Amino acid sequence: MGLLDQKFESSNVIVTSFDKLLNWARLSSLWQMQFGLACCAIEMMAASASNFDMMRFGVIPRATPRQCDVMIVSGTVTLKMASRIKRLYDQMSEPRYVISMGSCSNCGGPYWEHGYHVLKGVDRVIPVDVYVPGCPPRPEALIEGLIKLQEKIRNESLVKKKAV
Amino acid sequence: MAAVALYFSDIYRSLRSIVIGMGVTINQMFQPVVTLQYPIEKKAMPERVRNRLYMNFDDCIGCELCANACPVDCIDIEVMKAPATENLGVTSTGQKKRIYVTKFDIDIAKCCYCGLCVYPCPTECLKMTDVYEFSEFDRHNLIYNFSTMTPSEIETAKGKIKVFEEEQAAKKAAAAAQAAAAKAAAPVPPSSPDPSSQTPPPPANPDSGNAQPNT
Amino acid sequence: MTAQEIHDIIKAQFSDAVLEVKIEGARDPFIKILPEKIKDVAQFVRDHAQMKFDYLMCLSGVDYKGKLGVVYHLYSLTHGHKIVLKVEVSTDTPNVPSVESIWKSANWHEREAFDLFGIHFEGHSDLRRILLPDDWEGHPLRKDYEVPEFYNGMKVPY
Amino acid sequence: MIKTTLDIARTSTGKSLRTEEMVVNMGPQHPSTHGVLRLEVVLDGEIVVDVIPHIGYLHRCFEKHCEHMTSYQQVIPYVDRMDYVAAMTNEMAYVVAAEKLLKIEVPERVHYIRIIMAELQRIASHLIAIGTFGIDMGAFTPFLYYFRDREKILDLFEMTCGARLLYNYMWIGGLSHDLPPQFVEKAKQFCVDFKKTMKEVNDLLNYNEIFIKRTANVGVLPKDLAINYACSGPMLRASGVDFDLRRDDPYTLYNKFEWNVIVGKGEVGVVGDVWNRNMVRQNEMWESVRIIEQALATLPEGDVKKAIPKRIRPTPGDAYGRVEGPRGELGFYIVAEDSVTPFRIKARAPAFVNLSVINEISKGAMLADLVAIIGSIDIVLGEVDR
Amino acid sequence: MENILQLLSNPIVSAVLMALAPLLFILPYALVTIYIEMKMAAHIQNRLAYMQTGWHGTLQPFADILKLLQKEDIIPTAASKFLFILAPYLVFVGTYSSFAVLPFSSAFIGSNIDLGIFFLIAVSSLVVVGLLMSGWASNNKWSLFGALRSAAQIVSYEIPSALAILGVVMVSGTMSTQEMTHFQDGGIGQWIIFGGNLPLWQKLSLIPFMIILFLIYLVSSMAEVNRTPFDIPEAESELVQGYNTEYSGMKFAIFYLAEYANLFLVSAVVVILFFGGWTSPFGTFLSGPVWGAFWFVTKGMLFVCLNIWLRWTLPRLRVDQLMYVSWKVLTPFALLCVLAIGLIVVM
Repeated sequence: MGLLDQKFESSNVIVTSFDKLLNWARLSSLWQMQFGLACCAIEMMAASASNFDMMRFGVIPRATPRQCDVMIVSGTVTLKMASRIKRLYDQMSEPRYVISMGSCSNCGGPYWEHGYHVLKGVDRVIPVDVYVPGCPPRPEALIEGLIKLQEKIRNESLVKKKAV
Repeated sequence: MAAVALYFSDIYRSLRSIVIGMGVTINQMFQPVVTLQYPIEKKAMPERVRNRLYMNFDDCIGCELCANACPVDCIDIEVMKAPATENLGVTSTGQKKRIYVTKFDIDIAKCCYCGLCVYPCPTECLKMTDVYEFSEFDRHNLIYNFSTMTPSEIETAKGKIKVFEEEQAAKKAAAAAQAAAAKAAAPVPPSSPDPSSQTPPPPANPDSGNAQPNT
Repeated sequence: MTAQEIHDIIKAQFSDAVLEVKIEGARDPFIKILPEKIKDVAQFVRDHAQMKFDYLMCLSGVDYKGKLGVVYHLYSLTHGHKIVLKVEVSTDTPNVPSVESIWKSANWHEREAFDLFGIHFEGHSDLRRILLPDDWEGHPLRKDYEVPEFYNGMKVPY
Repeated sequence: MIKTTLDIARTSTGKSLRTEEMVVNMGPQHPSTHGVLRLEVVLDGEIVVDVIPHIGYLHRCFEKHCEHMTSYQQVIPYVDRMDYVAAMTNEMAYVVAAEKLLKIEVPERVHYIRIIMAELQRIASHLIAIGTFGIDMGAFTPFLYYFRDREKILDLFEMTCGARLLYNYMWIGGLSHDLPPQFVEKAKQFCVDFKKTMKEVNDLLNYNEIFIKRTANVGVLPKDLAINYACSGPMLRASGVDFDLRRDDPYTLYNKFEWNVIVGKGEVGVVGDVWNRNMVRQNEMWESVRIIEQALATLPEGDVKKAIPKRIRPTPGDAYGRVEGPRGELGFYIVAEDSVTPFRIKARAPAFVNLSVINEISKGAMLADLVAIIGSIDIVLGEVDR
Repeated sequence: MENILQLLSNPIVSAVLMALAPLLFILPYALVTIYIEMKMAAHIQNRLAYMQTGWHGTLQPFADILKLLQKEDIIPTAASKFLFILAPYLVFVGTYSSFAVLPFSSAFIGSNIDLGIFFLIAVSSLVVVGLLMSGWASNNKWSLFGALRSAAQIVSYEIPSALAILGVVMVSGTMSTQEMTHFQDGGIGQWIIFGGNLPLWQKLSLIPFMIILFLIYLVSSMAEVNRTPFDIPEAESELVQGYNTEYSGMKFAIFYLAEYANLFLVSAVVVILFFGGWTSPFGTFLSGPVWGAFWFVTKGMLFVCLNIWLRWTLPRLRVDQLMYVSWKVLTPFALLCVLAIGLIVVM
């Protein structure tokens, strides 16, 4: 992880407020990985476009996984694509988050039953933080998922040593 | 010479189109923004909007038409035929409930929001709402259990059915014995018009469902 | 040109290749061709001045339960008429001559039919799987296809 | 004689300077592949020597699912998801094929509404196509202008059928809903507003000199090659073939309206280049607006659900129905046996066929041109892989 | 107190302090510019951008930087480690050292050397080395492409930009940036774009050539900072992120910082060369060392905004067209202008 990760033993006022500051930075500058898979990608584009404008939350699409914080898995993950998704996730630098957008990446969606080439849920290859249901979810629903993710980050602690 | 003319006209056209383009963008800069600031302001949803499925369990008669209509099979229903003696109440549309619905799960994560399940429902208990904010940290929370029957209730229901079935069997046996006796007595026995025989009647079929007043 | 006239011309040229024809009552009139002859027929109908079927709309593989079929939907941009050609082969030896050299668009369609049905197109320049990964087993659109339990360590069924 | 670096290199190594071709993998995650297309590009410096497309990263087994449906109606949500940018025209293609199979006649109002929806969808789809094409060219702003206007179309759709992207609106024999009360008014308003944006984007992008320099004479697809590859839609028309299914193989009631087929003329380059493909799309939107305006003005009354069959069980046989989708000829080949389940449905996806030509037209182009060519083909991977 | 003064008077300490001074400008400036760029882009596109952090998202750049600090610093296994680490710093140093010769006001300049503008041309080319290094060391084909394109581009555009500077040097008769600014002191009419403080007929005949030179410099400066329409080294739709594809965390932040610092640098050079540097447009009104700094930064920011405006308007050029513009359009015109200016100045 980054420069400041797990450098402090105990928690005190300074560490806690520092933690809050860092969490604030992380949650308000979630750079999104610019890749789309299927239908949901169009709604993801719509969410980044003028009418919904995810950049209000500091979400900037970046093309390279190295500079991204959040991967929005937007669409059906097929078995052929799954290993690529895994690799992209591995290439992302910590701390990284995953939003699973839409039915398909949640659990295979409409293709769960007979989809011989569909991965039934992206959580089978990478850990997922927030599941946004919908087929495809409205841009607002995606933003709501993002806010959920921000809540999750707000309660994290990066500075303190993790209790093992 | 033509090449020279082309050279200069290229430069001229490039500069001109750049200036025109800059004019368009600067003009747009002073147009009002169109952004909907989502968590603060929300769009009014149109009437027909199709988002999260809602199911009014009180009205469900357990006909399974919605599960059949669903193209992705995300509705999981388990039913038990209630004894004819048991009164399960009526739905708001006035239809008598005859079936215990022990399980009515909608896996909203699989749902494709096509709305095909809404149309065949005879009691209009299934509908698509305008709720779209229901993301979860855990996928299993997206399986919605609509059945209000608790396990103990299911057990009692099972018990009741068992008792009823036994009664029915006994009745039938009695009837059969009677019939045999009657047969022995009379050559032409009257056919027993017992409506609640052991084989359940087919649950409300599509056409009868459509016959309900639903518009 | 009507389907009947097209059939007559083909029949006159390839009397033994035409197996079945259905024009009346069919939604799209079709001519069933002997599989070995399909390439010659295709070449003929494309180059024949009155037919000029220069546009291969669609090439579909079909599993008729026990038999595999290939259906060619042809259209002529010059004359504006269409015809459907069909061939049927057995599941054990599904060999059909490739029409890739006649209509380039058949290239990917035939690869798809090979991928999903296992129909072997003889003379195709690059007959590889197109949609599924190269190490996939089986041909999924056959009616008797069983979904594998695992693929590369990933569980396939729900 | 002055020795050049090359001469020095030659004399020092004893042989000519060796250059090597480089194989670059473009995709499946790449900003300009419009989804999960993977291209294996062989490059000599910046020059493209060979392109090998690999598809199937979004193969969602559409055709297998159709064979498991319990009615023909249930296929429609899956059809929507095939070409998710133009769900309405997909539905249109499917219902045209299914109605041909079932020999259903639908009321006139249904035809009109379908045409309005299909043309609105065509505009929405072209907006994405041109917008993302602009991004490929490095112009980000027109994309957002077009998305802003696309949102208005989506609002119209949402108000009509309740969904923004995947509609399940056209049913076999009819429609799921009649038009809502304010629809006609709002659609008319949209047509008026939209013309302004189109003009603006023409200024900003399509007639921008840099854009023209980037796209004219690039990726030229000759007429005969386009036909042999069975390209369709804007791709075929940009190559100078005057062919549009709406006019030449009419379905529904397109021949009732007055509109033109847009053919690439090669205003700034040669016919069949990337600029023409883009421009055909741009101009088609004007024609779509014309059709919508006419259809709205003469919308007949009627019941849109009258012809919907209660139970669909066709007689055995097969039918191939095709419509002019935004990307080209979209066809469905349906084989039916005596059952409520479709026996086999094959989708003839225009993008699938159009994409197969990429190898031919991108040889010798530069890497940046390759991006332009992909953008101009306007692929939707959901449709390519199905 | 005395100790501190003594320490300050130590030449090494004072040099270090002077060297750090531009950093005090660059860091806040970069944060502000990132904010301005995003907001301007957003409003051009009818949207809002940053809204959630602070009032209208004003704290967003801080959040970005703080977040980048926390990010894992990945060095790919196959990368050439030393060069990979060195590259971003080299890029930043190239830009940063050029700030030494920027006259922020009549009283403040890092180093008022005689060959100021020449130093600037020479040192800012160091950026190329850093970019090449980063592209090569990343062991990524896209990065390599980006680096090579960038090298070709920056080297080509050095020529027209140097020629444009040469024209100005001929008019002002000095290569020192501070002297050049003094030459233009005395209000808007004295700016070099309007011929400087030469006799009237010379001024009038110089104006067209100066405007052309200004455009040439503007275009080539845009190319040197890799911004649209000349952003082919990091062309997102072609090369993913170009040379910085493999960089994450703080190293990427330094690239980011260098890009914005460079943006100000070239804008400042435009201001020094053509628009009077720190001089007030109203002659002696609102002039003085402090006002000078104000004018300098304001004018610089105006050109930064112009750059941003152009970036969000235009598509990107192709690599061969880029070369065409440099060698076949800008260079001949620049040569012509230099020739003409030489004739006018000599006469």
